[in-house]
Amino acid sequence: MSQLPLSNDISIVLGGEAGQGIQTIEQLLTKILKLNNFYVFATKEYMSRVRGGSNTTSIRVGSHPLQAPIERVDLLIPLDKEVLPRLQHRITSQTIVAGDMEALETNLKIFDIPLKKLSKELGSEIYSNTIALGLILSLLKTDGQIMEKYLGKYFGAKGEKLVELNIKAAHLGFKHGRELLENGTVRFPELSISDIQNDIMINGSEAIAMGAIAGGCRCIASYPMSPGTGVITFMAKVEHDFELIVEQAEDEIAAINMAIGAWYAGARAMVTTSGGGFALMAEGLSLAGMLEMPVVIHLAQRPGPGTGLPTRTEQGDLELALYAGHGEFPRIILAPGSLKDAFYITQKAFNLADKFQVPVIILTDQYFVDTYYNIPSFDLSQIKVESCIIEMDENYLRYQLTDNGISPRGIPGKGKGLVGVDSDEHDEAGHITENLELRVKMVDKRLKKLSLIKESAIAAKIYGPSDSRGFIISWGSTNRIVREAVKHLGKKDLTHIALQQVYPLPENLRHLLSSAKHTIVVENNATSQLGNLILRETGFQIDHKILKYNGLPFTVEELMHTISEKIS
Amino acid sequence: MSQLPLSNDISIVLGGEAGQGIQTIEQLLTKILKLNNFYVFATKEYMSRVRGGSNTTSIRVGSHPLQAPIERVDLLIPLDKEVLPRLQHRITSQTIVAGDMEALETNLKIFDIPLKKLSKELGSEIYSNTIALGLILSLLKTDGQIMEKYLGKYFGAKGEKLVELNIKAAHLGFKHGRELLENGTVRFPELSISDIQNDIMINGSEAIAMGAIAGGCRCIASYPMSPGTGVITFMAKVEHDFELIVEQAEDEIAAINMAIGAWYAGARAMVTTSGGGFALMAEGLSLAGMLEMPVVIHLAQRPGPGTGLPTRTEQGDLELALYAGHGEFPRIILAPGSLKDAFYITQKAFNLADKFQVPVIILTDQYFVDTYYNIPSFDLSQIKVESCIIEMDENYLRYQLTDNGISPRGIPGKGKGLVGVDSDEHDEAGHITENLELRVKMVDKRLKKLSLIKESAIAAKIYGPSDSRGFIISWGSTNRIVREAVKHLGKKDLTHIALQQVYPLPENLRHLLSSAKHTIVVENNATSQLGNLILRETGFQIDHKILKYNGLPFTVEELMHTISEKIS
Amino acid sequence: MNFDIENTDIAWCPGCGNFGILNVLKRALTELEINPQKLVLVSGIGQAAKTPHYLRTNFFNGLHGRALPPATMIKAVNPDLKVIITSGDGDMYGEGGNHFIHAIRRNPDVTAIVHNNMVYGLTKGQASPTSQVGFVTPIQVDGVFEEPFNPLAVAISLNASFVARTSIHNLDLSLNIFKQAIQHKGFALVDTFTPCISFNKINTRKWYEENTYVIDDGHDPTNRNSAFSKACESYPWPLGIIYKSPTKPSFEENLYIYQKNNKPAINREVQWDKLKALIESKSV
Amino acid sequence: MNFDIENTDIAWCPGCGNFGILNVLKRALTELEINPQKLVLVSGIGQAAKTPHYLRTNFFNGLHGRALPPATMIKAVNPDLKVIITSGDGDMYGEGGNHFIHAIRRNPDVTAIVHNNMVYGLTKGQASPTSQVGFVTPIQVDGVFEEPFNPLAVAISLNASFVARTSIHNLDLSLNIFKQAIQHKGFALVDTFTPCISFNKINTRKWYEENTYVIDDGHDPTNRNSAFSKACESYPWPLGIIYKSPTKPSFEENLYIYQKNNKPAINREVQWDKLKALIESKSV
Ligand SMILES: Cc1ncc(C[n+]2csc(CCOP(=O)(O)OP(=O)(O)O)c2C)c(N)n1
Ligand SMILES: Cc1ncc(C[n+]2csc(CCOP(=O)(O)OP(=O)(O)O)c2C)c(N)n1
Ligand code: SF4
Ligand code: SF4
Ligand SMILES: [Mg+2]
Ligand SMILES: [Mg+2]
Repeated sequence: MSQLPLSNDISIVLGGEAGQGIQTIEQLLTKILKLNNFYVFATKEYMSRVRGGSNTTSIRVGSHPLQAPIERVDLLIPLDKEVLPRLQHRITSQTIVAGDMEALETNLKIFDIPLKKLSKELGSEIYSNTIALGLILSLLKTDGQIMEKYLGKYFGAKGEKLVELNIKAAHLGFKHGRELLENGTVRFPELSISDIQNDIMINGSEAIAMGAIAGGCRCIASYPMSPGTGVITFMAKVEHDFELIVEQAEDEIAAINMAIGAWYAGARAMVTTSGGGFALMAEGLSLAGMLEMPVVIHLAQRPGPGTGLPTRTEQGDLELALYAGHGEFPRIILAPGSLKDAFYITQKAFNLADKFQVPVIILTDQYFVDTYYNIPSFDLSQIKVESCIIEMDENYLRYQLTDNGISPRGIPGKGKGLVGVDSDEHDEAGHITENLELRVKMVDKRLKKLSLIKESAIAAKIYGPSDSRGFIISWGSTNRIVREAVKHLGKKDLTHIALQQVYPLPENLRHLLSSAKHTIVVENNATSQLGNLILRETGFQIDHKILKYNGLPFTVEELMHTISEKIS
Repeated sequence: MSQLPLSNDISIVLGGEAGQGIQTIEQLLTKILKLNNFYVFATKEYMSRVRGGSNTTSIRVGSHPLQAPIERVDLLIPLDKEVLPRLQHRITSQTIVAGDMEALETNLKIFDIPLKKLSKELGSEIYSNTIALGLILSLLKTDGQIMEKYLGKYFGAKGEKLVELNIKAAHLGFKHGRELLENGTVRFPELSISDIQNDIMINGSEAIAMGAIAGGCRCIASYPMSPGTGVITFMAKVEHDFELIVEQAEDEIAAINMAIGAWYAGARAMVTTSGGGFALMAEGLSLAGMLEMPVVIHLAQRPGPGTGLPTRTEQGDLELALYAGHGEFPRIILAPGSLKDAFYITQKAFNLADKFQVPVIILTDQYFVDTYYNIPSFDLSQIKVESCIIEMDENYLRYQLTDNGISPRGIPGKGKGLVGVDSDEHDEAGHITENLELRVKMVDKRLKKLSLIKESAIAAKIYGPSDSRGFIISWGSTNRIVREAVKHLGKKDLTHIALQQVYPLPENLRHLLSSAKHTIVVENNATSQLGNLILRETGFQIDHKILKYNGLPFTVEELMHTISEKIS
Repeated sequence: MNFDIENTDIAWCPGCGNFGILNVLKRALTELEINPQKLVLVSGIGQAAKTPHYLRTNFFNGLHGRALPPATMIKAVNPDLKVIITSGDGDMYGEGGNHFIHAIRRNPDVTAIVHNNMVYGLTKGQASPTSQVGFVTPIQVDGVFEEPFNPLAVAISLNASFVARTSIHNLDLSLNIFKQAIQHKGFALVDTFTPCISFNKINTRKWYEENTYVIDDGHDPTNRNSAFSKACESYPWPLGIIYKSPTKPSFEENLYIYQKNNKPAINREVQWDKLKALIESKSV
Repeated sequence: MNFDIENTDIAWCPGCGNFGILNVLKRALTELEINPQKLVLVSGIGQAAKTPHYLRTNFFNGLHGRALPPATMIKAVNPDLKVIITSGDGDMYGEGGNHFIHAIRRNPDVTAIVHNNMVYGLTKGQASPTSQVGFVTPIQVDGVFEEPFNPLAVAISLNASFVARTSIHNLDLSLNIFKQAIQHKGFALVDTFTPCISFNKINTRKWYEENTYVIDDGHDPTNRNSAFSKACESYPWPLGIIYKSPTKPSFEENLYIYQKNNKPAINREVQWDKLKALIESKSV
């Protein structure tokens, strides 16, 4: 695959075994780069094992916002001998590989940095990583002071001795880097800096979790499942501050039923899971449909079927999200495309659930939750918790038949009424009924809400004119990757439609499609589930499908390539 | 609603509380009518309670095959005072109502048959039902001898005394009937008879269960859930004769996993359930997809969402069946339209599952499983158990990559090989893999099977010319009702397409649609799930939808009416 | 306190033991002066699970087998509510078996009244986990052969905080036990024998009368070993409070949010300042 | 019998207790002369559940929590196979809790070896049902407070037919118990303590050594009450065969099809004549 030429960003890849500490270098590196006022983007791919295996983190550093992975590797730091063979297809003559030649057992031409030896000189092998860190930071011409300061802070808790040795190690690497720069063997473009002092750096899980907290979420019940677990873990970490109830359920069935119970009693609640766990929640989803109970579900997709590839990515559960649960009832499916949007959309998910009394599913995936980059801090002044809970009077009826299908929602103990909810078909008071005329009214009531929901669908982002010859459509995590690819391609007649709500489809998508000529859909799955949905919902048949399902996200270059093919 | 005029069939409705013995009269009546060489059709609607409530059985008797319910009631026998108000909308001036005026507390003009009083004269109230039976049989001008003989057989086991009294009771009713006939107050058309001596009379559950046995099913594991339970109950009844393993699982999750285990080890197996139970099986369905393990699932639909209306009917789980389970894998969905087809299609389901190593879902519904009528006996010579299990050699690989995606299936202990299956993505030997190129090959392998599956899809039944102006499309249990309605309408330019396989859609449907002008879909649900599927799969947009979702099946008259409206 | 509800068409068979349970429950609630507005009855699906429809109070009638998870969380987010579960033997020990185990481990302050009729009533007579060996049904045509589920023994093995059995033929005992269970802090299980007159012709009211006895004061419900051996008794089956584990904190008490402050979770608000600080902390 | 498999990249952390279990299992199978072609290893998902990939035999590696239902039916349709389940504590007692209960009630002739490391290993360190009180994890930030699940006590309360515990630091005991469990007819549970060196820094190999003891011959495993009290012991935890219920028929033996004839179900054919007769019987 042809690679995006080196422009004003530099791509660094760290590779090694699980447990070898790449995560530490990654964290230090990205933080320090950001402190240097560079834009940073990091994404990882890893095997399903706790130790060993071969994992990589790809980091982009640049002078403008970066939000997508690329194929090109400018600087590769392999910490283990598996890395080089695995990344072979991404290494070109332009790639700088620096590492411990002895440990890597390679005969590729690489810059030998005897990490182990140098580290031992400091008294132990554990400083190898910090040396590598220093090396990278110097090759990127960052400020040694900032590095030193941050290392001091980071290792501070572990004692002065460690701080000192790590700083020494970093400077050792820094020195090696400077030599490479000075003798001209390594030459990266000069990156200009911007003031991104106040930018925050978070990953997808954190964006979702913070959005949930901002959405008034008070309770999360879940069963661990990669890649959904990050959200509950983050919420557990901050549960004291935010007075959350964080409960690990015995299984996913319990989790969804707990969350529904919490909403019934008046607390906003969510669950987080992956495809297999969500499949187990299908009956509970239908329960929420029948009870007209709000509930928010974060579904972080991974490749299936079955256990599939637990630590990889895929957009393969859209149809499951769309149709899970028996019987007919409305739902909302959101799919944030950027970290910023993930925060606001998750926040909004709670308000939507509350307003329409339906389940709201937030679809992300492993790529999305594990990826991070810097973005401006969130503006809390533009959001609020819009609770629709009412104070009940004596004659309160939970399922009162209303014009728009929405019945005011009371909670037990608030006011004089009583709240009865029932999974059987029920009357207005929530009591079981076999009156078949009432059945029809209740079905109509539930389904009627869909038209209101449609009206408030989150509009797709449109990049380009609405009368383009070509439209390229993407959803969720793939949006930013397509965005960058399309930008680089620079075709005038190509408009990108980036969906952040996949069901019901937003009006602006329908509108654009009504005059579209040439369409391409890009999806991280094998069967084009969004394409199918668009066809089903609008009758519009997509011309071309760009699909990927090997467990990895798209890269910018790959998309530039395949998109060019499809539009030529 | 206008009613179908009385032609050569008579419609009888029995109504009463649960536990009042309508089931007994129904059984006796339909059997005796069949022995009189009349065609018989019976369907019931009942409340979700063991005693009390108000239930009805509708029986059609005629001189030609009857396979659909009608609105018209020619003879109504209410055994309880709830019946008349509930059936009010179906009673016309033509309807003959006969019953115990005192018990019914009605002021409708009815033929008073003092059942209770007459019965008491025989020594007990329990003979009321038999008196009513005799009454009906005489109004239909059946043979008293046949009645007598059958009653003798039926009550035989309970002792001579009871036989005698019941025969006496029946004759009492018979006499009353004859009086009504003789004084000309009741006049039904003369029904001609056919030789249907060898016809069998079964309901939907029995057709499915017998089809499964004929399909080589050796094991059924299920958790009770109406209306799916009938199939396992029938299989339990005959388990000794057919050497079946019939297991009530602790929940539906166990059931599907047990069935998958049975297939793995070499026994054909099935589960039977309804929507809520099927929702719980979604993860297991995905497991079957990943393991490429055959499995047969009978999903008898009832109105949802949630617990819904447990004893009513709906075609509301098509989309659930289509998309349940995370990840992407092929499946087959069958929806028999007649009892005859239910037997052959279920039999075939096991061969299809075995051949393609995919889950096969048989979609029926409460209406279908509880309805019975007479049909010619099955021809066992045209079916066989086509097992695809091979004897393994030493180098056996369960997931050998082949051209058509199907890997020969071995079972443990048969031959020299070993059988490894894994819900993770796996290599050819079934071992867990994280090789992402192999991942792609395995996805392609699994999905590739879909084209073979498409080729062997069961063709839709086509009634009418292929170049009609109008096409009316139905699926599953609704087929026969639409069939009769269309027949009565007698429009030349209207062709009926009756689907018995809904996924993948058969070629002949695609073909017909490619030139279709005016299309109507008829479905027993609120959102037109088949219409959506057709749009998604063929891009063809159905013009009109006739939908019903009050928990009852369509009736012939109702369809004649709505279809006329749509085509006029 | 009036828990009566008007114009209700009760779907149970005349003579069903569930009527007795309903009445005793109403009486217990009335005598304990529980406010219907602060009470939530939670149930799954089955004949027993219809109980909440026949009382005037808040109710959550969820899915078959799934009464405990919502009940646990209803109580957790609003500890001011009284939460009582009415469930069947299939609902609680069959489909709901996993929640039964883990709810006991959590020990939420809720009361579970299990209408144990040793059969699946609503679905017309299949075996339940508590059906006795030999019980013949339309599915178990040769009779049940699985070891019957002994809810008391299992609950004791999980160190449940309150484990009792009653039989609805004994109304006084039932009232007494219901009241104690409702007042108990923590998870209280009351396995309640009750006849299903339509589908269980073996374990009838008479059978329960003849095959149960009320345990006497000699039994020490705080001794786990002797409680276990009591729980394993059968023919006759013991009735009474079999086990009470030494005061255990409830699930809600263990939750961090209630440690300093007992304001129900539902009345708490987003901590905007802390959130702002949290977000900003991500800038380094 | 050679159960070794070549070229396998074992995904466990170096030093994980699972290696010990794998080796002891291989040795037990070899010593018992079990034919790999007639053996099926069944597992769910988790680190423990990967075991079947590291032996040369048939295997069914299904879903998380769902090892027992397929195992039960594999054995039922072909009793000629030996069926062994390798599962984790989360797999078996958490997600799979309901199957655990009901499989014990059925008593299929299978052996369940539970790698009990008191933690969720594969998903990186959350509490499992057997995690001890106070165990701090990324989700249980204030430490576990739920009553730990005691698999032995629960199994005994369900009258399981064979209940044992071993700890992999004691290889001889483990071998001995594995062998007895595999030879036992009926459901055999072997809860096996094993260290997760990556995520459980409390219950280490050393901890297991210090906090367990091997029960002596004085213990009568056929006495349910004393077995229960033994099972409830902790600090130190007893190792050995805790309970064996008096010979109970297995699930397969109870099935009607094997009552007269032990031909495996998989070798039986459609009874066409009987089917014809059945169909024809519907003509009246
Ligand atoms: C998922 C699911 N499976 C099965 C059913 C059908 N079902 C309803 S109630 C019931 C069992 C009822 O038995 P029990 O809980 O003992 O209550 P009872 O009617 O005896 O009071 C079953 C199997 C269901 N509603 N949902
Ligand atoms: C339905 C479902 N939920 C969750 C998971 C994620 N998951 C995989 S293994 C596991 C727990 C592992 O713990 P344990 O069973 O104790 O095994 P260990 O790894 O400790 O050996 C979980 C939660 C899954 N695969 N499927
Ligand atoms: S079927 Fe049994 S449990 Fe149900 S209402 Fe009737 S008697 Fe009661
Ligand atoms: S994480 Fe724990 S259980 Fe898993 S392999 Fe490593 S040490 Fe073993
Ligand atoms: Mg019951
Ligand atoms: Mg574990």
